[in-house]
Amino acid sequence: MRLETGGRLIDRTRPLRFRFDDRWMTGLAGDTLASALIGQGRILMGRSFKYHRPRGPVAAGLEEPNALVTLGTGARAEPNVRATQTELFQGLRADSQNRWPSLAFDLMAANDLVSRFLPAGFYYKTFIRPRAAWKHLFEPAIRRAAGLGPAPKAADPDRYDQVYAFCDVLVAGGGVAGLAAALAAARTGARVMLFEQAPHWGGRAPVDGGTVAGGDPAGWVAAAVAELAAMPDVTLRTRATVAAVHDHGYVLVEERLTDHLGGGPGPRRRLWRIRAGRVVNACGAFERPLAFPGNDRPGVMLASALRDYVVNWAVAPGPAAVVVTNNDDAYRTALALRRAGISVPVIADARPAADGPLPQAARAAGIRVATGTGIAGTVGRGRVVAVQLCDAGGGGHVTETIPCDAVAMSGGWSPAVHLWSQPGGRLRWDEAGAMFVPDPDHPPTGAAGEPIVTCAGAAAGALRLPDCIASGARAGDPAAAAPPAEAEAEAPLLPVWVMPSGAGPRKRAKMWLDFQNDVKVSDVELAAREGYRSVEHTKRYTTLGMATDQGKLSNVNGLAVLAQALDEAIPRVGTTTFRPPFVPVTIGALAGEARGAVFQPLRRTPLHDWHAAHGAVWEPVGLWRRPYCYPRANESRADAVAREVLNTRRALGLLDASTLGKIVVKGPDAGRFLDMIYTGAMSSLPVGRCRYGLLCNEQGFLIDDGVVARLAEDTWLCHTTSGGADRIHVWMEDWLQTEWWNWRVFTLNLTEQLAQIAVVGPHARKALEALGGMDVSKAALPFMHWAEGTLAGIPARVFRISFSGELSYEVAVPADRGVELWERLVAAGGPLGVMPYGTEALHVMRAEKGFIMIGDETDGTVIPQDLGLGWAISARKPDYLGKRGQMRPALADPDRWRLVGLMTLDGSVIPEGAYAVGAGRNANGQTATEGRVTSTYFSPTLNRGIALGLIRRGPERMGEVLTFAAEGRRVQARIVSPVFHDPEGKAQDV
Amino acid sequence: MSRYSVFAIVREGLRHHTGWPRAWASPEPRARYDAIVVGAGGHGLATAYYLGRNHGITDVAVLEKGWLGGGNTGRNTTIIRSNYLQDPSAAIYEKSRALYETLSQELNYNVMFSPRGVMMLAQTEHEVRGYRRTAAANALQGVETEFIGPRRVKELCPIMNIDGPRYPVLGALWQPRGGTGRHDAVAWGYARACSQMGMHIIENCAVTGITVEGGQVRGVDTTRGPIGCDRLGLVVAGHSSQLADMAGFRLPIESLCLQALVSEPIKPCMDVVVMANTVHGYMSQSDKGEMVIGGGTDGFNNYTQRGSHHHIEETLRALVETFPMLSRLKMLRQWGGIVDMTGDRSPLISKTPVGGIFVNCGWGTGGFKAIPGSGWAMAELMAKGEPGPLAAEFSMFRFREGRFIDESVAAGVAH
Amino acid sequence: MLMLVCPYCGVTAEETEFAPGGEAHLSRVGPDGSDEAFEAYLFARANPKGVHLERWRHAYGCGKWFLAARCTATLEVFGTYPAQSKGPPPAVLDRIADRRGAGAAARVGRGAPDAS
Amino acid sequence: MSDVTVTRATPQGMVTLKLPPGDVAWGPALAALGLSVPAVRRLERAGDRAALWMAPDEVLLLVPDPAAALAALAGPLAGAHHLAADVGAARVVFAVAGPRAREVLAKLCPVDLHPAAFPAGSARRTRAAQVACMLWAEAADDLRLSCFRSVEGYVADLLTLSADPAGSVGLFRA
Repeated sequence: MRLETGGRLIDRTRPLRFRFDDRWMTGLAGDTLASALIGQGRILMGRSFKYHRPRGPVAAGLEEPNALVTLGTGARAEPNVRATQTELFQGLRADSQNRWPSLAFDLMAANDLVSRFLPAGFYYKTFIRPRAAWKHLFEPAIRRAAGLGPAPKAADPDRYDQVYAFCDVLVAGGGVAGLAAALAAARTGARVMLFEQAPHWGGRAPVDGGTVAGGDPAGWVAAAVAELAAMPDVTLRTRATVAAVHDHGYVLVEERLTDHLGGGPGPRRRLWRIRAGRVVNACGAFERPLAFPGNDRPGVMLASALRDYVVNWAVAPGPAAVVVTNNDDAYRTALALRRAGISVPVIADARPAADGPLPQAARAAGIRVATGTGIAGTVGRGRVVAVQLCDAGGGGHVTETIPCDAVAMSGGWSPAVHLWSQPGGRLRWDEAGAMFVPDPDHPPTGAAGEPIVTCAGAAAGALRLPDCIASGARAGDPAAAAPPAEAEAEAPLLPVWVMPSGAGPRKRAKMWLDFQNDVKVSDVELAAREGYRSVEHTKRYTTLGMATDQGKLSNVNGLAVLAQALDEAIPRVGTTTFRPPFVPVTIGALAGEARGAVFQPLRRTPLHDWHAAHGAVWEPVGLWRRPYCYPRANESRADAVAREVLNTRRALGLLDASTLGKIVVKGPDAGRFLDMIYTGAMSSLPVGRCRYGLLCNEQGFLIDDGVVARLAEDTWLCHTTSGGADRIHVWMEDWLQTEWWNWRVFTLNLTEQLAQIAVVGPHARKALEALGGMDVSKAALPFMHWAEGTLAGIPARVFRISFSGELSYEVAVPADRGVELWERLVAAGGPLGVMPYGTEALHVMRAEKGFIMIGDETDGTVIPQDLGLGWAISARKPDYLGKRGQMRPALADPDRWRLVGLMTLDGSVIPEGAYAVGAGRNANGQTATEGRVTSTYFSPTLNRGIALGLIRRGPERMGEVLTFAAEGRRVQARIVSPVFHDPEGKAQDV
Repeated sequence: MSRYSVFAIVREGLRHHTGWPRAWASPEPRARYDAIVVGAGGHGLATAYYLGRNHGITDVAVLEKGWLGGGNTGRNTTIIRSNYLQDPSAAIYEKSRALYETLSQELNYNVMFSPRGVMMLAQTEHEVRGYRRTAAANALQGVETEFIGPRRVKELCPIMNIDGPRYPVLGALWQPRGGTGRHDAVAWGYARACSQMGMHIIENCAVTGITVEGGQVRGVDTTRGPIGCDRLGLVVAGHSSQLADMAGFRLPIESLCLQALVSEPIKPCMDVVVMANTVHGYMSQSDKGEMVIGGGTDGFNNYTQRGSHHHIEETLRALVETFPMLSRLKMLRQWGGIVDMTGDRSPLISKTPVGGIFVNCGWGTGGFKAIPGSGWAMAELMAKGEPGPLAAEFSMFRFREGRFIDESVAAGVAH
Repeated sequence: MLMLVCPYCGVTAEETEFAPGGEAHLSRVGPDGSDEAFEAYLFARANPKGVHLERWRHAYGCGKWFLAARCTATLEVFGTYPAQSKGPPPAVLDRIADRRGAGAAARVGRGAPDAS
Repeated sequence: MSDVTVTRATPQGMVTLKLPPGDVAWGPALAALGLSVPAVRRLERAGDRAALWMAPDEVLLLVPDPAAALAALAGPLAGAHHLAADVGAARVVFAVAGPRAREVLAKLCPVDLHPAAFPAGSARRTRAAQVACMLWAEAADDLRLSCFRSVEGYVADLLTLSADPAGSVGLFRA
């Protein structure tokens, strides 16, 4: 119901329409969905996870475990949203979850009837037989019953923003402690960022009362915010939750930008990625429920939550509320209720006496205070209508039944230590407050081993207003003076973990600890009985604290019950680990801007647009896109590849080779260096000449290959594979910087500076001659030579090298003139029948010639000797990277699989990845193999299938026929030379 | 010791479950045992279990520094598969997978093995070739896998975006009998079975030293006193190097942090396990409804169980691109575990330079799926003093000879 | 996520600007070395739970390799220094001794940095 | 009038110069271009030329005519172990200017761009989202980002996204 007066956060002049399930209702601006529903008399907001019991809100903030809804519809529907944090807006639509067919009537609630047979971990003890039943019967049923909200169906249409930020002091929490900390720090000139998860500043203080600087806390809060806002190096944000404090002061904050407006033009949420010099954790504390029978019935709330609903939003479940407590703070709720005109028939206080100022004020207000009293049970279907009182120390004999619409419970408070504990801060048990508090002697530490988190206010265990605000100021600046503050004195609480303390098993099976996951006192005791005695075992066995609130309400109560069951002290039982995030973070915000076009960088060659304009189909090569082939109208890819191969072999082909790595190596020691990096000798390469080179890692395995050209006496140009460009440059620098740092060598990666075009085929020379400017005759530019000059007016370096076996030139020009050269070649090549060809034609042609391809013939386990590339290894060199590795027994083994050509007897193409079937089986019963296919293609040139493969002692077994197995078939193929086409190399010798 | 069954549940339900016995005993350590296994994680407990079951050795203590199953067994993403490329890997992972099929019945403890199927997406031509090769190898290894096309992928996992645009799904390596299990239950089930054989599982008992005389192990020093033995198995993923150091030798291992996370629970939307190597992430949905997500490891040595957050962001970026519906879900919890990385990313089940000491470690990011097979092979090694065929190739001395079992060839993604 | 100081740039940058490179101060074993020595060089790692000397490259910055002394159990960084060093410089060793005791410093001390 | 503009700068001539740290040739070489040697992570500008500190053994020269610059360098570098090369075609430069310039870059680069931490004349190699980049401040609200030519489109898309007024953050307000 909505109270006639009050409500500090609502605007009674601005009604808002919203829909919950199929009913339209009206709330007020400033409401949360939860307060609006309570205002409409709706307490039932959800169903529990396991037993599907009716659930109402138990809290009023981010710790809420029960009131979870699906917010929004269609592609913008978001499951598991806390109604207690959801700001109401015009037209809001929310749906209840985890119920069928309806929230009020949920058939799954049948689980509740048999709940005594579904204790913690029951599923470990049954569903064991018959074997197949788990997957096909039991598990599907459990999966259907489990889960909370529905899975989103469509792609998220919203955008998410991320920003990096840096500050000296980051304050988490905009209550009075956080504000005092931020003020104190900012006044020292520090760069300060202050984040508050709620839409408004001040935290609990404006609700709880007391005075700051002689006035209402709200007044001081407003002044503090105003002062901070005026400072240039202070950043203030509400609706921004500090989700995680990671190592070395890396802080994640999720800011809600448009949710409260029901959407907007900009990003929906922003993930702040902040490096903070230090963090002040002022996130407050969570009130603890009391574990009494029936404490999960809708209408039973935390005392502070009911206080919030009445004071902030002027709503309450009904005209009468009973308060049950073990401390003085809950009396504030009783007084607030009374002030709001809600009757409080009784305050049940478990303590033998309650004589502090607050209890006295309650009595003075005419409220009955029953000390030594607890609750034996609650009455009501779907919502509480009465409570049964009992002796707090007894077995639960009902002394009195009192009608009420709500129960405000308080079991004391637990500081929100998450941001302290996430990066490794330790806790100590505070006996007086019966709570875990940060242990200042064991703080989380940063890069220099310095403390990086300080806790302030309630998060540090300073629960009373004066201590709270003072510890805040100290945390901001040890020298700062705190504003004077006053609040009523409070008598110590009496730890109460089970109410009544003498309750028997039947009652203990009705005392909820984890409301969402339906974990009860009896479950924790069962876990202890069965030997799941570590707090982690108990958590995992019962699922205590594993709900979406991650145990904010249940953990301490649960481990206290466990400690009692084990007859251990609570600190000896310890806590479970606090893991990020503090509250769940939207995955979209973590993924950030990287969607669609900017999901990953896409590298374009200087000729990319030309390829696109001429119908290239692409192949990803690392982050590059390279033309796979250029299909013509109604031409298949395979046909296009065949055409490109044949045309290149018969006339003229152009290949964009710009992605190949081009690394300059220069200096007095460059030759000596390259002799170590490559298996072959590069220092002996004459200027003007090219040589094919292999690179191995220290293991001896082949990692890259390419043509090396000696540009000058002290300068070499090393070509690498496309994938190798960066990798090999880093590899070279690694050795130069960390091993041979006295060698005088510079390297420079020029890959992006140069466009490189392969001009290939019988007419290649004619094409270049047509451009004019350089003599590319056989005499002037023999095979494996290079020359520098000008082609078509473009400064160019021309390498006469070939990966196809054809007459072939690779022309390198500045990247910004690549298109110009390409188009000139296309024009000049027109009469010569020029066609561009793609990577697949390149692969086919090199395979026809038996040239290996890094990544096909190699896979990180292959050495050059396996590939018949011994000729590229200098025998004279005493050392090169990989030489020692290749000397090890397994790599020198004559039985290694080595490269051969393979031709199927029927001319077909061997399936990719096929293995050569050997004789018999190995010790593990696996079919023996004696080789595998590494490359397999249809060769347009030979008009049949060809393949390269690695076969045990392959080169010694020419002519043998082997059986290959893949895709359920067997294929017979003969071992042949890997050079299928033009073995004499006539084509390029012109 | 009572058997678990629906009848036992009903019986206990009628007396408020007051009659359940301890799942495993917590005895005081004796002065010596025939064999000691250090590490009460899945691998250690499975080793002990098969020592008793297969080799009749039940005078065994399993020493655990913290709480049973608290290492990587309790913090992994529970994927079970055996679609490995190399023969030795395929052999031990398939043995393991096969043992999982009947583990609940064997242990009388529901470990919830769920062969829902595992697919590894091929999103580049290179991956297509790689997974076709694996499928060909698996067929000869007796591992049931097939390479399936994009349409089939979409049928099996409707929430997936197979159209890219950046990395359209070109196919997948599909293992229908791969799946998931309940990680804690595996440790608890083995512990209960070991305890029923009279073995001693001793928690909160850290090994502080290893006694070696004349190159032969004599026992261990622990925080609960010295304990003698002639056979010592070190099965302590994440701390293998520390234990080896106590015994005076080094291992080819580096300890890295691997992270995982779960979303808030949602209603069932994904019935298979999906691994995507190119974009580096993998995901399944737990019986609770959480999307269970993992990615790659940090590149630097780390014992903190707290990884670097950018890996989480990279993994989620990748998965949101492949599963656009993920974007509006929330990350509920993230955590890290310390994994042993060997020189070839394959495990060690091996004799050591010290007589009587055996190591079982180096499972990298894929240990959970191997638990039963690893225990089976390790038990054989400890019982006979020599490796059987399953363990033969996993000697720690293979690196000296250059005999690698390199799986990065096919699967680079963590699992 | 780590913050490291590149000793060349002098810049304090987050981990994503750097690339890790494994254990530092390994001395290469070439063709003359034994199988055991070569195995130790490539595979046998100290992998300590404590002070670790390791290689990092300022991949997105100056591109230079440098070395760091870092605690693998707390992630505390005791200092970074140029890769052209045979061991940690005195300042780093002092910091390690100061934070982890002389024993820890002695374990990782490998003589003076290379001047050349 | 927008509070930030992102423009693809006209092609910029660039020369990479590498010399051993502290080599005597550093001064004369840069003097030959009318420049002085930039301090660590600094930009040295003289009219239409500038020198950017890249590494202890490397500067990036921004020059109108790379060929002429290389010729001018030849003398001072003679006999010195060095590497000098035209790299102008390898990179593109974006100018990000206006009051929001720093905030736009802060969305992409893990760098403290507070005017006090990155004043005019600062230069820094870092990361823009997933690619390497070079950042420098010509003036307080005139920043430049240079990346490799192959990822120009990626970086342009990112900058456009970051500059979207609807995504304004409000950092670095004076």
